[in-house]
Amino acid sequence: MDKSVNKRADLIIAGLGGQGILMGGKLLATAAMSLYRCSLWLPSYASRVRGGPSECTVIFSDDDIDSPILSKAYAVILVDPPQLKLFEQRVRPGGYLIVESAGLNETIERKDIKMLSVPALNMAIEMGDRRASNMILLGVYLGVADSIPVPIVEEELNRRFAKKEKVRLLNLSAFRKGLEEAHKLAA
Amino acid sequence: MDKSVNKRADLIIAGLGGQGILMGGKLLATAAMSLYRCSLWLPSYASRVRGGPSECTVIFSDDDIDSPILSKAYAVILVDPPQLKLFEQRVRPGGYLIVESAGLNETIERKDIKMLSVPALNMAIEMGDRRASNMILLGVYLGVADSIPVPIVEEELNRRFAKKEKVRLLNLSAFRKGLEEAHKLAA
Amino acid sequence: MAKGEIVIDEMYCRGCGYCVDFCPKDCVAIQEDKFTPQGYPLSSFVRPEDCTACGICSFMCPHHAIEVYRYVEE
Amino acid sequence: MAKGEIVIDEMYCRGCGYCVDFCPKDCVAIQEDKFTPQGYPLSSFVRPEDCTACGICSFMCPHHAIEVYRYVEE
Amino acid sequence: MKKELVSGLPKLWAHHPAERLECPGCQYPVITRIVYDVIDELGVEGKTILINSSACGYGIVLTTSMDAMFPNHGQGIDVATGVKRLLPDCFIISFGGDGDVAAIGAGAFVNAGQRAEKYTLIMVNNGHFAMTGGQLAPTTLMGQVTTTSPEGRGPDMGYPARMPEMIATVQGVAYSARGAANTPANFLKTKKYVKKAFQKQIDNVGFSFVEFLSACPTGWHMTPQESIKWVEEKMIPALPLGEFKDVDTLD
Amino acid sequence: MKKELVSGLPKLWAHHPAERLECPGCQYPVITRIVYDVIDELGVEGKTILINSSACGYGIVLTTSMDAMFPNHGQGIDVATGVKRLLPDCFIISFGGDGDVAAIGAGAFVNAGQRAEKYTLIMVNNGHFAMTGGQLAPTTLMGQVTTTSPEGRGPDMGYPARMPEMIATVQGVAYSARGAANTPANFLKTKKYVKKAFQKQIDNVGFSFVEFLSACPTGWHMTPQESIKWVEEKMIPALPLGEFKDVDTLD
Amino acid sequence: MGERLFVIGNEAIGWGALNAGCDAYMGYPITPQNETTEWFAKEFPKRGKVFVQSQSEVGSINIVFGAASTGHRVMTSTSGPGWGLMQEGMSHLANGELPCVISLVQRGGPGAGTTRHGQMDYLSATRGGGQGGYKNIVLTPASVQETHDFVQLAFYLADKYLNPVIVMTDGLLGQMAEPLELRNLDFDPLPEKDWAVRGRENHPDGVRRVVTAMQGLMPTPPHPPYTGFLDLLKVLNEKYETMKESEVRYETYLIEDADLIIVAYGYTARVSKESIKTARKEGLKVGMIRLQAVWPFPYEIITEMASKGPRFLVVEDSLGQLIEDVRIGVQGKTDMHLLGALARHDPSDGGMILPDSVLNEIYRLMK
Amino acid sequence: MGERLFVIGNEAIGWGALNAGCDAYMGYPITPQNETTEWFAKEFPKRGKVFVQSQSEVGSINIVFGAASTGHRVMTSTSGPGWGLMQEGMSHLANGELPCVISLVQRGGPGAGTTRHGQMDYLSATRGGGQGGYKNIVLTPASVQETHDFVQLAFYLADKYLNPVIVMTDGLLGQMAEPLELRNLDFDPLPEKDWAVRGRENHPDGVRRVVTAMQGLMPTPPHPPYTGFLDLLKVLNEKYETMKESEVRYETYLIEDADLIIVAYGYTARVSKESIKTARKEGLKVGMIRLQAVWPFPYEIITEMASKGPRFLVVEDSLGQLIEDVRIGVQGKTDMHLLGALARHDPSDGGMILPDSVLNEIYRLMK
Ligand SMILES: Cc1ncc(C[n+]2csc(CCOP(=O)(O)OP(=O)(O)O)c2C)c(N)n1
Ligand SMILES: Cc1ncc(C[n+]2csc(CCOP(=O)(O)OP(=O)(O)O)c2C)c(N)n1
Ligand code: SF4
Ligand code: SF4
Ligand code: SF4
Ligand code: SF4
Ligand code: SF4
Ligand code: SF4
Ligand SMILES: [Mg+2]
Ligand SMILES: [Mg+2]
Repeated sequence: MDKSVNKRADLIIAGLGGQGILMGGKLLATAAMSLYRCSLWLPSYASRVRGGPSECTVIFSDDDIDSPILSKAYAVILVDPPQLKLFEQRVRPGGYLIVESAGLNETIERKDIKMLSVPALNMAIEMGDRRASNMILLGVYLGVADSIPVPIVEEELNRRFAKKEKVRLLNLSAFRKGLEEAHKLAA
Repeated sequence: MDKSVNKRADLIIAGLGGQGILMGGKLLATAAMSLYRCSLWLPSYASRVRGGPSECTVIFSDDDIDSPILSKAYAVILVDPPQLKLFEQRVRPGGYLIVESAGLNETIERKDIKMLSVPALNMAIEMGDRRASNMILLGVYLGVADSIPVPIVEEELNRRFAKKEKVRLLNLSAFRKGLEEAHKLAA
Repeated sequence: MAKGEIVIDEMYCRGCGYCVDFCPKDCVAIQEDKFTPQGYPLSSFVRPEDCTACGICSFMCPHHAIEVYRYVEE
Repeated sequence: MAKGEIVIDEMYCRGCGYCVDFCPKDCVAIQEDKFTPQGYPLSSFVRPEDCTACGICSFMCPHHAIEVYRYVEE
Repeated sequence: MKKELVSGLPKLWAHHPAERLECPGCQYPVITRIVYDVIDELGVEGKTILINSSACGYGIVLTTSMDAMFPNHGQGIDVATGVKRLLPDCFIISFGGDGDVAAIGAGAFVNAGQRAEKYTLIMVNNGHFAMTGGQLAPTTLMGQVTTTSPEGRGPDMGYPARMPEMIATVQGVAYSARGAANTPANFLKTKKYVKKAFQKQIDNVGFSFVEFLSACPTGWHMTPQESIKWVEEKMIPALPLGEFKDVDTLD
Repeated sequence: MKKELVSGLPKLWAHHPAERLECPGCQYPVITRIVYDVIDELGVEGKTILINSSACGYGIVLTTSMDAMFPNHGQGIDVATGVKRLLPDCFIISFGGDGDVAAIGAGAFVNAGQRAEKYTLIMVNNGHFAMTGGQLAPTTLMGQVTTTSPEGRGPDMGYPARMPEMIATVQGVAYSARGAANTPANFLKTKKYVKKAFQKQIDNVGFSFVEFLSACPTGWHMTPQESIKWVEEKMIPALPLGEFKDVDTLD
Repeated sequence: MGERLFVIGNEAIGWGALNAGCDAYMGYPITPQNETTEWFAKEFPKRGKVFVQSQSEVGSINIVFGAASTGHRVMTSTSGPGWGLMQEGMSHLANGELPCVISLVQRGGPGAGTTRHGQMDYLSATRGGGQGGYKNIVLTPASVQETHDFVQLAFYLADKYLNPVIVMTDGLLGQMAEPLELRNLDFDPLPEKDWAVRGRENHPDGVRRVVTAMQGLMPTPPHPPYTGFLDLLKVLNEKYETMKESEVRYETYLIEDADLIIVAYGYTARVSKESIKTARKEGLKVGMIRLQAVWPFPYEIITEMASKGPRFLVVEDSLGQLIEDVRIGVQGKTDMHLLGALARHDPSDGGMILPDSVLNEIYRLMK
Repeated sequence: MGERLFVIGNEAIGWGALNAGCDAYMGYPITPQNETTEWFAKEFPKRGKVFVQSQSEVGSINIVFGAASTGHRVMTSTSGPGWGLMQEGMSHLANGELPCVISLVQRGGPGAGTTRHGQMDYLSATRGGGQGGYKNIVLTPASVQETHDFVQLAFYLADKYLNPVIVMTDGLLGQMAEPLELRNLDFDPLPEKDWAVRGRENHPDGVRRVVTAMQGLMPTPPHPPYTGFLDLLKVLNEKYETMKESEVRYETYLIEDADLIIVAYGYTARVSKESIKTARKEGLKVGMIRLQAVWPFPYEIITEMASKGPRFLVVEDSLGQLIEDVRIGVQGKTDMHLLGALARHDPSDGGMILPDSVLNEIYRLMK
C-alpha cells in the first residue's frame, strides 16, 4: 500500500496482553505523524482478564480519519495464532494476514488475501529475547505494506528506546530481521 | 358556615412558630374526620428561622378536597397581629378574620369581611397559662363558623390530652371561653 | 466594693440564665417580671457591689448580650 | 528419609517460586527448561528424599498448585 | 473612674441581631466566640475563611464579617481541603456538626487526616442531629432518647463515636482535643485547645481537630440549666475532655 | 505406605482454572485460602455469604462455591451491613482492598464500627490501587512510587493509613489485627487472627477486622521474590503486625 | 374498611410499607422527609423488623443493596441532596436487578436549596440520574391515601420487575395530613425470590447464588447465564420495554371536550383541579391529565389529545422538567405552556403555585 | 503552530487544561480515565500547580467546590460510578454558581457495568442527574485535538456563566491516540472573579465574600443580594436561558440534500461519517448532524430539517438516550430510528458500533 497512491494505510495488531502489541502499534502510529496529516492508534483489551485478548488499530492518512474503528484492515498482524479464523475475516480483499507461525496449525480459507506465516518467536529466541518477536512482525508488515519509509520508523524506534540502549539495539535488529523476512516471503 | 349548607369549611391559622398554631389546626382537622368525608391539614413554616412565621391550612369537606393550598379561606385566625395587612387579603368575602388583640394597633380596610379582635392572650394569662390562647381563638372560630359540632371538638381535645390531665382541663376551658367570647362578639 | 460593672443588652439577651448560674459573685439574676422586647425573660445586674469584672458572665453568655467593664484608676 | 511427597499441578502453577523460597528442606526448584501449558516456568519436586510433608509449600503457594501428602504407616 | 471593656460582643462578630437564630441557651455561639477571639488574638482575621457545614451552626456564616462558606451538610471537610490547597497562605477553619463529621463526613474526616491537610476542623457535638429534628447521631450517648431512638440508644445502635481519640491514631494529624464550656474553667481550657490547634495550622504541621461538647436545650427538650448539667453529668464522663494528640512534626 | 493429604486446594475452592486471574506471585489467593480454611474449620460454609468489593479480589466471587456478592468498589462494607441485618444467622465476610476500605469506604468503615455491625471485614492491603493501574492509596508507604506519586509519596500526600490501629479506638469494634504471609509463621499467625475475628462474629460481639499485607508483584513491578521482600522490609516496619483489639464484650 | 387514621404523607409511607410486608428500612435524616425515617425508627423495631440509621445516603442506598440481595422487601427514603448522593447506588441496584423501594420527597433545589417542597427532581428520577442509563418506575401519588397505596404498589412492581421503584412526593404532600384508610391491596402472585443470597444451605437446589453490581455473573433464575455485557443490556432493555408498555398510569379529568389540557402530578395536580372546577363553572373547557406515574410516561394519550387540537398547559413547581416529556408527546401539534416555579406566590421558600395562579393562567390562555 | 504530540484523549484533557491555565486538579482513579488522573499527578506538581488525589468521587467534587470558590480554574475527571457519586456535588456547584470543569469519560453501564467505552451517561449529564433541576453545558468532542480544544473552551464557558461545564468523551476516545497540536485558543476577556473567597484583606473593597450551596446569601457581585429562594431561581433560570440561546454547538455534514440524516456525537459520529462517505459513493443521500455540545441541544436545526422530510437515524452506544432529544426536535414530523448499543459487534464489553453496522442500517433504511 504505497502512500503516494492511497494516502492511507491501516492495520490491526492482535494477540494477547503482554505480547507488546499496543506498543508496536503506537510506535508505527507515532512514526507516521511526520509523514501523514493524520495518524491514529486505538488500543482495545479485555479489561478484566490479564493476558487476555488484546488488539490495536493503527491508521494513518492524509485525509481525515473518520472511524477510529476498523471493521477490516489492509493488514492484520496476528501474534496469537489460535485466533486465526477470527482475524481472517478482518482483512480487506487484497490485504495481508501476517501470523506468528509458532502454534499455528490451521490455514486460511480466503483466497482474496495473502497469509504470511512468520517464525518470529523462534527468530526472537535466537536473537536472545523472545520479547523482540513483535518487532520482527512489525518489520514484516512494513516490508510488505511500505506505508512508512523505513528510516522514519527506525528514527522513532531509536527515539523511543533512547534511554535503554540494549533494548533499542535488540528491537532495531529485530525490526530489520522482519524487513528481510518480508522480502524473502514476498519473493 | 353551616355544614348542612356548604358541606365544606376552611380556615387558615397564622402566627409565629411556638404559638401552638399547627397543633390547633390539626386538632380541628382530626375532629372533622368523623363528620366530613375529607379533611386536610397543611402546615407551613419557615424552615430556617426558629419562631418565624408559621401557618397552617385546615379544610374539611364532603366533596373531594382538591387544592391543599388556599389562596383565601373563609376564616383566618391570626395570632400574630403585625401580619394583619397580609392576612386581610387571605379572607374570602363574607368571611372572618379573627385576630389576637394584644399588639394589634391597626384595623382592616375591607368591608366585605368581618374582623373579630379577641384578647385571647390576656384571657389566657388570667386563666393561668399564656399557652392556652390558641384554644381560645379556636373556640372563637368554632363559635362563629359552626363547622364542627362542639362536642366532637371537645371529644378530640379530650382524646389528644388524655395523658395530661392538667393540660386537658386548661385547654378545654380555654376552648369554652372562646366559644362564649364568640357569642358575645356575634351579639 | 465593685471592681466593675456589666451592661446587659436586652436586644440580645434570651433569658437562658447562664450568667446567673456562672457569676461567682451572684451579681446577676433573672427577674420574673422583666422581659426582652422579643418576650424572653431578661437578666439583670442585681448586685453590682460585688462584681469583680471577671468577665465570666459575658463569655459564658451564648448570645453575647453582656458587656463587662473594669474600673481603672485614672 | 522422605516423610511424604508433593504433587505440583502444572495447570495451576504460575512459576512464582514461593514454594522454592519457603520449603525449609529445599525440596522444590524451578527448572529453567520446564514450562506450564500456559508458558509459565514450572516448579518441580527435586529433592523428594528430604520432604517432611510440612505443607508449607502448599499453603504458601498463591495458586493452589501443590498437594502435599504425608506417608502414614498402615 | 475610667471604665475598660473586659468582655463583650466578640470583636469579629458582625451585628445581625435579626438573624441570630440560636435558641436560648444554645452553646453554638460560645464556640464561635472562642474561635473568633482566637482568630483575633492571632491577628489572622484578614486571611481567614470560615467554612460551616454544621447545620445549627449556619449562624456563623451570618454573623461573621470574614470570608465565609456554607456548603451542604457533610461537605465542610472536603470543601476546606479545596480552599486550603488553593490558598495555602489563608487561614481555614471548618466547623462541622457531630452528624456532619462522625456520620456523613467520616470518610472525608479520616482522609483529611491521612492526607495531613493543613487546616483546622471544629466539631460541635450536641449529641444528635439538631437541625433536622433531633435524630440519633453517631455521638449520641447510650440510653439517650432521640427521634430515631425513641426508646433510648441501645447497643443494637452501636456506641458513641469518639472522634478525637480515633483521629489521634492517624499520622497526618498534628493536634486533637475535646473541650466543653460547661464551666468557665472548661471554657478557658477549650480556648487553649483551639489556640493550639490554630497554631498547628499556622506552623503548617498537619491536620488539627477540636471537638466541642455543646449544650442543645431545645433539641434535648431541657431548660438551659438542665442542658449544662447533662453536658457535665452525661456527656463528659462518656467523652472525656482533654488533648489526645499534640505533635510538632508528623514523622 | 498409605498417603494422607496434608494440604492442597482449599476445600471450598471451586475449580475455575480458566478464570483464576491473579498474577503469578499475587497473594490475594493466599488470604482467600486462609479465609476458606477457617470457614471450613468452623463449619459455617452453608450459611456464609462472601462479599467482595476489592478490585483485584474479584477472583473470590469466581472461585467460591458459597453464596457471593460483588458490589462496586467502596461498597462492600455497607452492603455487608445490609445483608447481615436481614440475615443475622448467616455468616458474612466482606473483603475490601486498601483503596476500598481506607479511601472511598472509610466513612462506611468507621460507621460500621461505630454501629458495632456484627460481621467481619478483611482488608487486603497491597499498598495501592492495583486494578486501576497502580495509583496511590491511603496505605501507600512513604517514598513509594505509584502512577499518581511518580516521584514517590512525599509528606504533601500524607502518611500511610493504619486502619487496624484506628478502628481499634472505636467502641463497637470487637477485634482488630494486621497479618501478612511473608513467612510461613506469619501465614499461620494471620490464620489465627482470622479465626478469632470470625469467632467474634459467631459470638455476636461486634465488628471484627483483619488487615492483610499482600504482595502485588505486578503492580509493584517486581519479581515475586522482590515483592515478598518488600512486604518484609518496607511494609511491616511501617505497618506492624499484631492484634490491636480483642474484647469479648463492648461495654 | 380498614382502620382510619389522620396522618401526614410522610407517615403514610411507613404505613404503606408495613402493609406491603416491608421487612427493613434504612435511611438518613433529611428535611422534609424526617417523619418517614422517624416513623420507621418508632414502628419497625418493636415489630421485630429492621431499622438502620445509616451514616449517609450513600450508606443508605448501599445498605439497601445488601438488604435487597437477601430477597427481603426493603426501602429507604430521602430528599434533595440525599437523592443526589444515591445516584450511583441507584444504578447499581438496576444493574443487580434488585427490587427495592425509594421514597423521594422532593424539596427545592438545586444544591441544598430549601428544606421545603418543590417538584425539581423529575428529570433526575425519570432519566436515571446516575451513570449508565438505567430505568425505574416513578409513581407520583397526590394524596395521603394514594401515597400509602402507591408504596404498596411500588413493592409489588419492584418484585415483579426486579427493579428499584421510586415513590415521588414532595415536602407539601409529605407534611400534609389527611385521613388514611389502612388497607391491603391485592396484587397478582409473585414468583419466589430464588435468586436471593441466603447461604448455600438455604437453597433447595444446593447451588450458590451470586449478586453483582457489574454484570450478569448470576447463573441463577431468573437471571440468564450472561455470556457477556451485551446479554445484560438485552435483558435490561427488554425489561424496560415491558415496563413502558405495561406500567403507564394516569387519570384524566374532563379532557374529552377540553380546549385546554393541564398536565400535572402531585400537589400541582390537586391545585390545578381546583382551578379547573372554577374555570368550568365559568364555561371554560379545561381538563387535566394527572400523572400517577411519570416513568413510564403516557406519551400516547398526550399525542392523541394533542392531535385533536386543545392547547396544553404544564403546571409543575420547577423551572420546567415534566414539560420535556409533554413536549415529546405533543410533537409540536399544538401550543404548549408552562406554569412553573417562577409563578410561586411568595419569594421565600414557602412560595407555592396557588389555585389562583393556575386560574389566572387559564384565563390568560383562554380568554 | 504549537508543538505536536501523539497522545491519547485522556492525556489531551490534561494538555487542554494546562493551556487553559488550570490551577488545580482533584480526582479519584477509575477506568477508563486513569491516564487523565495520572497525567495531572505527573505534570501538575512539577509546575507548582495543585494535584489532589481525593478519597472518592464525593471527595473530588466537594474539593472542587472548595477550590473553585477561591476563583481559581479547577477541574476533575471521572467515569461511570464516579460520575454517579458526583451528582449531589454537581448540583451544589450549580447552586453556588461555581465555575469548574468536569471531564466525563463514559463507560458502559448501568452499575459498575464495564470499564470500557459506552455512551450511556447522556441523559444524566444533560438532565442534571442530581437533585433540584440545574443545568450545565456538556461539550462532546470527537477527536484528540477537539478534546484538548474543548477543555479550554469549557474553562472559558465555566467562567463566563459561573457554572460547571462537562467535557464528555468515552473510553474509546479517551484511549485513542492522535496527533495533538498544543495551542492556546482565543476567547473574549472575562470579568474579574470578584466573588471569590480569598480572605477579606485580599478584597479591594474590604467587604467579605460568601459562597454557599444553599441559596444566594452572597451579597457580592455578580451575585444579586437575593431576598429569597425565588430570586435564586430567577437568576438561574435566566442564565440557563442565555446558555440555551448562545451555546448551541454542532457541525453539519451533507445534510442539505439528504434523505437520511444521522445524529450522533463522539465516537459514533466518527464511525457514522465513514459510513456516510461510503454510502454517498453509492449515491445514497445521507448526511449528519454531529453534536459538539449536547446541552444545550440544537433542537432548531433538527426541527427545521425534519420538516423538510428526510428521515432521521440516531447512532449512539446506549439503549437510547440522545434519541430523546432528537425526538423532541423531530416533533413527529418524520421517521426516526435508533442504532444503539444492541447493535454492538461483539457480546463482550469490547463490542462497538462499527462502520459496517451503520452502513447496513443505512442500506436497510434507504434501499
Ligand atoms: C446529603 C444530605 N443529607 C442530609 C441532609 C439533612 N441534614 C441537614 S443538617 C443534618 C444533620 C445535622 O446534624 P449535625 O451535623 O450534628 O448538626 P446540628 O444540627 O446538630 O448542629 C442533616 C441530616 C442534608 N442537608 N444533606
Ligand atoms: C465509585 C468508583 N470509583 C472508582 C472506581 C474504580 N476503581 C475500581 S477498583 C479501584 C481501586 C482498587 O484499589 P483497592 O481497593 O486497593 O483494590 P486492589 O485493586 O488494589 O485490590 C478503583 C479506584 C469504581 N469502580 N467505582
Ligand atoms: S447568659 Fe446572656 S442570654 Fe443568658 S440570661 Fe444571661 S444575658 Fe441573657
Ligand atoms: S463580671 Fe464576673 S462578677 Fe461581674 S457580674 Fe459578670 S460574672 Fe459576676
Ligand atoms: S508456589 Fe505454586 S505457583 Fe508458585 S512456583 Fe510453586 S507451585 Fe508454582
Ligand atoms: S511439604 Fe514441606 S518439606 Fe515437603 S516440599 Fe513442601 S515445603 Fe518442602
Ligand atoms: S436546636 Fe440545639 S443546637 Fe440548634 S440552635 Fe437550638 S439549641 Fe442550638
Ligand atoms: S495486580 Fe497485584 S493484586 Fe492484582 S492480581 Fe496482580 S499481583 Fe495481584
Ligand atoms: Mg449535632
Ligand atoms: Mg489495593
